[in-house]
Amino acid sequence: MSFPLLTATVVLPAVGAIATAAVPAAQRTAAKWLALVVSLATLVLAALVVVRFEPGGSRYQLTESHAWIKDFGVRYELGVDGIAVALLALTALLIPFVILAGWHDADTLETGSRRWRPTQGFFALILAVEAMVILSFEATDVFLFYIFFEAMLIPMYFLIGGFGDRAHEHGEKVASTQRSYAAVKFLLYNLVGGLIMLAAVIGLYVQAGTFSLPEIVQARANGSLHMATGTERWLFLGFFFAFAVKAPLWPVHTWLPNAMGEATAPVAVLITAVVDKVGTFAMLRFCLQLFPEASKWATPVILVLALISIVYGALLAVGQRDIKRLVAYASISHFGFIIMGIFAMTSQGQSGATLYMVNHGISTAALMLVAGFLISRRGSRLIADYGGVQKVAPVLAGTFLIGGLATLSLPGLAPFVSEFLVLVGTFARHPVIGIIATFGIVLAALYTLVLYQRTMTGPVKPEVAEMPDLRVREVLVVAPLIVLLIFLGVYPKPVADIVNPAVKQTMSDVHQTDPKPEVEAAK
Amino acid sequence: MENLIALLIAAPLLGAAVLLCGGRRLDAVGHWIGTLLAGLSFVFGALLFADMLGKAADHRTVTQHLFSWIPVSGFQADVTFRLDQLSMTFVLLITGVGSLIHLYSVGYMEHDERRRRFFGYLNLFLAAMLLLVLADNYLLLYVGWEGVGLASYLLIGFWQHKPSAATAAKKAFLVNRVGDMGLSIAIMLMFTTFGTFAFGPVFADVSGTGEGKLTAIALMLLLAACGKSAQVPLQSWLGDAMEGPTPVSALIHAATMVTAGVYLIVRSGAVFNAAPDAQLVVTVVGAVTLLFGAIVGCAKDDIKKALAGSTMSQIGYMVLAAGLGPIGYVFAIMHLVTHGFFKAGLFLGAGSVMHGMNDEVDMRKYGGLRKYMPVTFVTFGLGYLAIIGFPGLSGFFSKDKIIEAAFAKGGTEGWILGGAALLGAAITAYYMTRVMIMTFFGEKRWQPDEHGHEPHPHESPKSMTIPMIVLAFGSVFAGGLFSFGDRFLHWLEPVTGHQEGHPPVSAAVVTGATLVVLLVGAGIAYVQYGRRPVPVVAPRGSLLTRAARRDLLQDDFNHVVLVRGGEHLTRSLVYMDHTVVDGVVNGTAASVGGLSGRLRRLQNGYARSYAVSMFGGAAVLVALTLLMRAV
Amino acid sequence: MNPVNYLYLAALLFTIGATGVLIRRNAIVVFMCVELMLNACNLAFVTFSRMHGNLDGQIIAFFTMVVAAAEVVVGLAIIVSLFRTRHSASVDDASLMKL
Amino acid sequence: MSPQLAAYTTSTGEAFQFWVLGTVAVIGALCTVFMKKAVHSALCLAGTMIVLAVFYLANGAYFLGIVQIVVYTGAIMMLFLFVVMLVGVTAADSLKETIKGQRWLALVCGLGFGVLLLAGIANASLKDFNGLGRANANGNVEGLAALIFTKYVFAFEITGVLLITAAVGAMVLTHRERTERAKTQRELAEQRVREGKHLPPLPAPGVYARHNAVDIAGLLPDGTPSELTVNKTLRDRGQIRDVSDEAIADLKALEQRAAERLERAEDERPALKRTEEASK
Repeated sequence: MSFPLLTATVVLPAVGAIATAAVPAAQRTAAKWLALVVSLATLVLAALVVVRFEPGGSRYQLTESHAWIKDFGVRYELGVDGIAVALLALTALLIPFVILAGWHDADTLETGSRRWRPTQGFFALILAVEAMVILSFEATDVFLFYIFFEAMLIPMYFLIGGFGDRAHEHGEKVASTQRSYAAVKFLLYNLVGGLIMLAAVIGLYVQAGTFSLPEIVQARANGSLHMATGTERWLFLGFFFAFAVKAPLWPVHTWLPNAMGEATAPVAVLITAVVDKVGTFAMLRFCLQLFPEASKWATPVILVLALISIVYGALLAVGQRDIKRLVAYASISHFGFIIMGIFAMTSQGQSGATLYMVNHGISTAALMLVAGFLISRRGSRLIADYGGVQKVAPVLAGTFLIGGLATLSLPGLAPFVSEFLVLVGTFARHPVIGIIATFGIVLAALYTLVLYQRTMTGPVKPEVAEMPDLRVREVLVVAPLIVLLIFLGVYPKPVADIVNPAVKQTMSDVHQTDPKPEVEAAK
Repeated sequence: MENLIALLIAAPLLGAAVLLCGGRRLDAVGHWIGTLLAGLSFVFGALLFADMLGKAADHRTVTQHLFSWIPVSGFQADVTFRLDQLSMTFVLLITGVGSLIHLYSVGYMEHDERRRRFFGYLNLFLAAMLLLVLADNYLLLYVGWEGVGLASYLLIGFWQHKPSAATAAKKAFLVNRVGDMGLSIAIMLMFTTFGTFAFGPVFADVSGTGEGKLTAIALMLLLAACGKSAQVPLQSWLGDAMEGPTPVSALIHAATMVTAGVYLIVRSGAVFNAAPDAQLVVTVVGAVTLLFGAIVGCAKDDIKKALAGSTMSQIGYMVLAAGLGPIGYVFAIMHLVTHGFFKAGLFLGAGSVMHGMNDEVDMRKYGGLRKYMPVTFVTFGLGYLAIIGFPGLSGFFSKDKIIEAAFAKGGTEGWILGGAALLGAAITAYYMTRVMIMTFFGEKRWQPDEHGHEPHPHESPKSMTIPMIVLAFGSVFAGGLFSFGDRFLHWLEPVTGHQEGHPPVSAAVVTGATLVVLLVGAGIAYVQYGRRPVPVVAPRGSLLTRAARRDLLQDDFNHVVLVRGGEHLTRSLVYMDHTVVDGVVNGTAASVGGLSGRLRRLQNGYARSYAVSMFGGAAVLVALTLLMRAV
Repeated sequence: MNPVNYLYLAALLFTIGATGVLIRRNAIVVFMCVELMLNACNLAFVTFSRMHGNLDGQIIAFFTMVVAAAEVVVGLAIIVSLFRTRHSASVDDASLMKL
Repeated sequence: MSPQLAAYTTSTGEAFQFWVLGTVAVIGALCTVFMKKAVHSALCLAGTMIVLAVFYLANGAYFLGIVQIVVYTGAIMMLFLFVVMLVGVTAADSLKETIKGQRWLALVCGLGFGVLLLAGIANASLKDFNGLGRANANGNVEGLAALIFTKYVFAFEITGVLLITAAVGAMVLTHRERTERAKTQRELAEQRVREGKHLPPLPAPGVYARHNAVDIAGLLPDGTPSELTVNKTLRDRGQIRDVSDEAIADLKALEQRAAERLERAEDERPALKRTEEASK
C-alpha cells in the first residue's frame, strides 16, 4: 500500500490545529510559528500531490478507500481529479499567507486570564478550516463530503464572531454586536442550505444505495441506476441550494458582505477565497455529475441568477462606503461569473470557471489583505476616511492597485484569462447572456477605480499623513501573491493542463459537447 | 532575426519592472535606464526594419511563436508575434517617437521627485503598445490594448494628489473599458464564428461567412476603436486626459495610443471590407468626430485641450480614411505617422511653453512668446504648418490624400464625406492659427500667479529642445518622403491592399479647394486674434462657443444620465439589498421567532407536562406503527 | 386459557402506571408508578420467554430488575436530597425547566 | 405445579389463578395510583408485585419469581417505605390538579395508549406456543446461569458496574459532608443576638391543659396558632394540627358571655384577627 498522501494533507493541518491550540498561554509567538510551519508543510504535501498527479491519467487519482459506517455504506473515500488538485493547491497556498497576514490580529484580545488563549485559538481555527476544506475537495464519498462541508462552519463561526476588526469609531461593544450578528447570519444561512442538502443526500442514498460518487456516476452512465425526472430535479435542487448559499449566488448572498465586513481581513480571505470555493467546486463535482439531466433542465434559471449576481454585485460594490463590504460585493459578482461558467456547459466555460476559482482566490487575497493592512493602520473601514495614501505609502498603494487591477480582470493578470474563458464559453451557447455579462467588466473597472481614487489619490488627509508603508512581513505576504497573479496571467498553461482533462470528463458526464464554430459547421 | 521581435517588447518591459520594483536606489539613474531601454528597443526595431527591407515585398511577414498561452480544448490562444509592414511602421513610430519623448521627459520631469516612476510607466506603455501592434491574434492584441489603457491611466493620473488628475485618469480608463467591451464581444463573436481569433485564419475564412455576423464583428471592433481613439461617442475622456504630464499627452494622447483604433480597423481590413454597412458607420463616425474635435478645439483656451481637440479631429480623418476601405487604408496609416510627428512636436512645444511659464496652460495669459523661446517657436511653427496642410509639409500630403479618397467614395456619400473633410481642414486652419497667434504673437499677457511669482519665459534645456527639433524635421519631411514615388503605398500595400480611388473631380481641384479653405480658415483666425488684442478673460461667446467649451455638452449628458442615474441606481439597489433581499430572510427569522415565542408558552416548566407530551408522542408512534402494519 | 392474557394484563398495568406518573405530584408515588411500569414490562418479557421457548426474555427481565434497583437507589437519593433542600417532595413545586 | 404443566398448557387451574390474581393486581395498581397517602400506595404496590411474582412462577420463571419477592418486594419496596417515613408517613397528597388540563390529557393519553396496546396485542399473531419445557430442562436457574455467563456476560458485568455506580451515587447524593466546624452553643447564641430575633428558646408546642402533642401549634394570646412552636421536620411535612379554631370559638363564646353580662355594645368588642394568616 502506498503512502496515503491525500489523508496526510488533511491530517497534518488537523494535528497542527490541535497542537497549536495546546500551546501554553504564555507562548503566543510559538503558536504562530507552529501554525505557519504546519501550513507550509501542508503546502509541501500539496505540491507533492500536484507532482504525483498525472493530468492524462485516470479520472480520480491517489485514491484511498476504507469502510467507515458499514451499515449505511459510508466510506472514507478520497480521490482527486484535476479540478480538485487545482483547488487543493490553491487552499494550501493561501493558508500560509492568511496566517502571516493575521500575525497580530489576535494579539489585542489578550487579557489577564491565564486560561484564555485567543491567539492560539485563532491560528488553530484557521488550520482546522484548512483541514476541512482540503478534505471536502478530496472526498469522493457524498456523505463524507457533506459532513465536512457542514463541519467547516463551526471554526468559521468562531473566526468571524470571535476575532473581528476592532474599528475605532464604533465602540468595541457595537462592533462585537455586529460581529456576532454577522457570525450568526453566516451560520444560519449555511446551516439552512446544509439542512436541505442533507435531505437530498439521504434521498440520493435511497435512490442509489451508495454514497460513492464514482459508483453513482458509473451506474447512471451505464443505465443501471435510473432516476425519475422529478426525483432527479428535486435532489439536484437540494444539492444546488446548499452550494448556492455557500458560493454565494443572488439572492442568498447577503451573509457574505456582513461576514466579510466584520471579520478580520485574513478571515475574510479565508471565507471568500477558500471556503466559498467549496460551494462552486461542489457544483462542478456533485451537481453536474450526479444529476446531468436536471442540471441541463435548471441551466437557464441558474444562468439568469448568475447574471443577476454579476451585475447586481458589481452595482452594489459601486454603492458601498465600506472597503471590505465593497470587496465582498465584488466577490459576489465574481462568483456569478464562476457559476455562469460552470453552467454554460462548454469546456471553455468550465475550464474558465475552475481557473477563475483559483485566480479569484489569489486576486481577492491580494486585494483584501492589502486592504486589511490599510485598515489596521487607520482603524477605519470607511472609504471616506482615507485619501492621498499613495503619497505617504506608495508601496501599499501600488500593491493595492495591482490587487484592484486583478479584480477588474486586467489582461496580463491571472483573472483575465479565466474571465475571458467564462465569457467566451457562455457566449458560445447563450450569446445574449454573454453580452450582458460583459457589462460586468465595465462595472468592475468602475468600483475598483473609484475605490482606488477615493482612498489612494487626492490630497493627503491629516489622519493618514503619518501612515507607515508596508512592513517586511506584509511585503512577504503580498509580493508572492502578485508574482503569482502575473505568472498565471502570462503562463496559465500549467494549471490549464491539470484542469482540462477533468473538465472534458465532466462534460462527457453531462453528455455535452461544445458548439461548433459556424465556419466549421458550414463545412 | 525573428527572435528580436520578442526583445523589442522585452526591453521596455524589463525597464518598467526594474524601475517600478527597484525602489529609491534607482532614483538617480532611473530616467537614463528608461531612456536607454526605449532607445534599445528602437535599435532593435531599426535592425528588423533593415532586415525587412532586404526581403521581397511579399515575404516580409515574419512571425515568432513564443509559447502556448491559454490552451483549453477548442480555444487556443498563443503568444505569437507577427511583424509585417504595418506593424513595422508602428514599431518604428512608437519606439522612435517614444525614445525622443523619453529624452524630452528627462528635462521636463527633472524637478519631480517621482521621476523614476514616471519613466517606469513610460516604459510600461512602450511595451504594451508594442505588444498591441505585434500581436498575431486578437486576444493578445487585447492584452496590449488594455495594457496601454493601464499605462495611460497611470500616466494621466501621475499627479495623483490633484483630484482632477485622478478623476481624469479614472474616466479615461472607464470610457476605454466600454470600448474594450466591444473588443471582447468581437473576439467572442469571432470565436463562435471562426473557432479562432488569430489574424491569419480569421481573415482567410471571412469569405465563407454571412455578412450579418461580419457586420456585428466589425461594429464591435469599431466600438473598441472609438473608445481607444476618442471617437464620438466615446471621445469625452481625451480632453480630461490632458491632466497628465505633457510628454504623456505627446506620446500617448497624440502620437501612438490614441491611434490604436485606426490600427485595429486597418488590421481588420478584411473583415470591414466584407461588411460595407459597418464601413459606412466607420466613415460617419470619422466624419462626425473630425468636425466635433475641430469645433471643440476652436473654443478651448487651454493650449493642451485645444491640441487634444485637434488630435481628436485628426484621428477622425484617419478613421474616415480607414472606413473608406482599400482606397483609404494606406492614407489613414500615412496620416497617422505624419500626425505622430507633428502632433508630438506640437505637444512638446506646448510643454516647453508651459515649462517656461510656470505650468500656465491658459493661452490668454501667453502672448508674444516668440522672442523668449525661439527654438520652441520655430519647431512649434513648423508643426503648425504641417498640421494645417501647408503645401510641401507632411500634413499636406497625407491629409490631401484622405480628402481625395473621401470624395472618391462616390455618390452622395462621397460628396458629404468629402465636404466634411474639407470643412474640417478649414476649421483646423482656423483653430491652429488661433493657437499660434495667441501663444507666440501679440502682446505679452502673463500675470503673476497667486503667490506673486511673475513667470520668466525662457528657452527649455537641450534634452527638451533636441526631441522637438528632430520631430520638427519629421513634420516637415516625412510626408514628402512617403509620397514621392508612392513609396509608402508600395510599402504597405502587401498588407492592407490598395485600390486607386477616382474622385468625381480631378485631384488637382480637390487640392486647390483644400488650399483655399485653408487660407480662409487661417485668415479668419488672423482677423479675429491677430488684428485686435486678445482679452485675458474669455468673453462669454456665442451659444456654440459655450457649448464647445464644454465639449459640446457631452460631459453634461454623461453626468446627468450616466453618473447621476448610476448613483441613483446603486443607491436604490443598496437600499433594496438591505430591505428586500435581506428583509425577506430577516422577516422569515422574525416570524419564526414570533411563532416560537408562542410555542414557548407550552413549555410551562412542569415535568409532568413534558411527561404528557412524551407519553402522547409514544402513543402516536404506536398508532403509526399499527397503521403502517395494517396498511 | 391463552397465555396472551398475561400480555393484556401487562399492557393494562403499564397504562395504569403511566397514567399515575402523569397525574400524581408526590415524587415518591411517581416513582412507584414507574416501578409499576417496569414490572409490567417484566411480566411481558417473561410471557414472551415462555411463548418463544427460550430464556432470553427472562434474562432481559432480570437485567431490568437490576437496572430498576439501581435506578431506585439513585432516584430515592435524589428525592431525599431534594426534600432536604426544598422541604417538599412534589414534582410541581418548581417549574425550573421553564426558560 | 410441575414444569411440564407450566410449559405446554394453560390449565384451568392457571386460568382460575390468573383471573383471580389478575384482578387483585389491577386493583392494587389502581390503588397505587389513586391512594392519597404515599404509604398506602406503597403497600398496594407491594401487593401487586407479589401477584406478579406468582405470575412469573406460573410462567416458568422460577428464579425471577423468587427474585421478585426477595429483591423487589423485600428490598426495593422497603426502601420506598423508608423514604416515605423520612418524608412523612401521614403526609397526604391533595389530589386536586394544579396544571390546567393535565388530568384530562393524562387520561386521554392513558386510555388511548392502553387501547392501542391492547389492540396491538390482539392484532399480533401469537398463536404459536413453544413453552419452556426444553429450555428449563436442566433447571431454570442453570439455564439462566448458562446464558448470563456466556451470551450476556458483558451486559452482566456492566450491570455490576452500574450497581456499584448507583450505590456510590446514592451516597454522594445523600451524604452531607460538614465543610466547616460545628458552631458552639455560645456562637449560636451570639448569632441569635446579632440577628435580633428569637433570643429566648423557641416556644413549646401544645396548648396548655388541652392538647400536648408535638404536632399541635401553640396559641398566641389572641388565639391564633404559632407555627414556630412546632418541630421543623413536622412543619416541612405539613403535619401541623390546627386547633386554633376551637380555641377561637371558645374565646368567642367567653367574650359573648362576658358581653352579655356587662351589656356592652357590639362594636366595642376587641377585634379578633388571625394575625399570622394575615401576615402570610
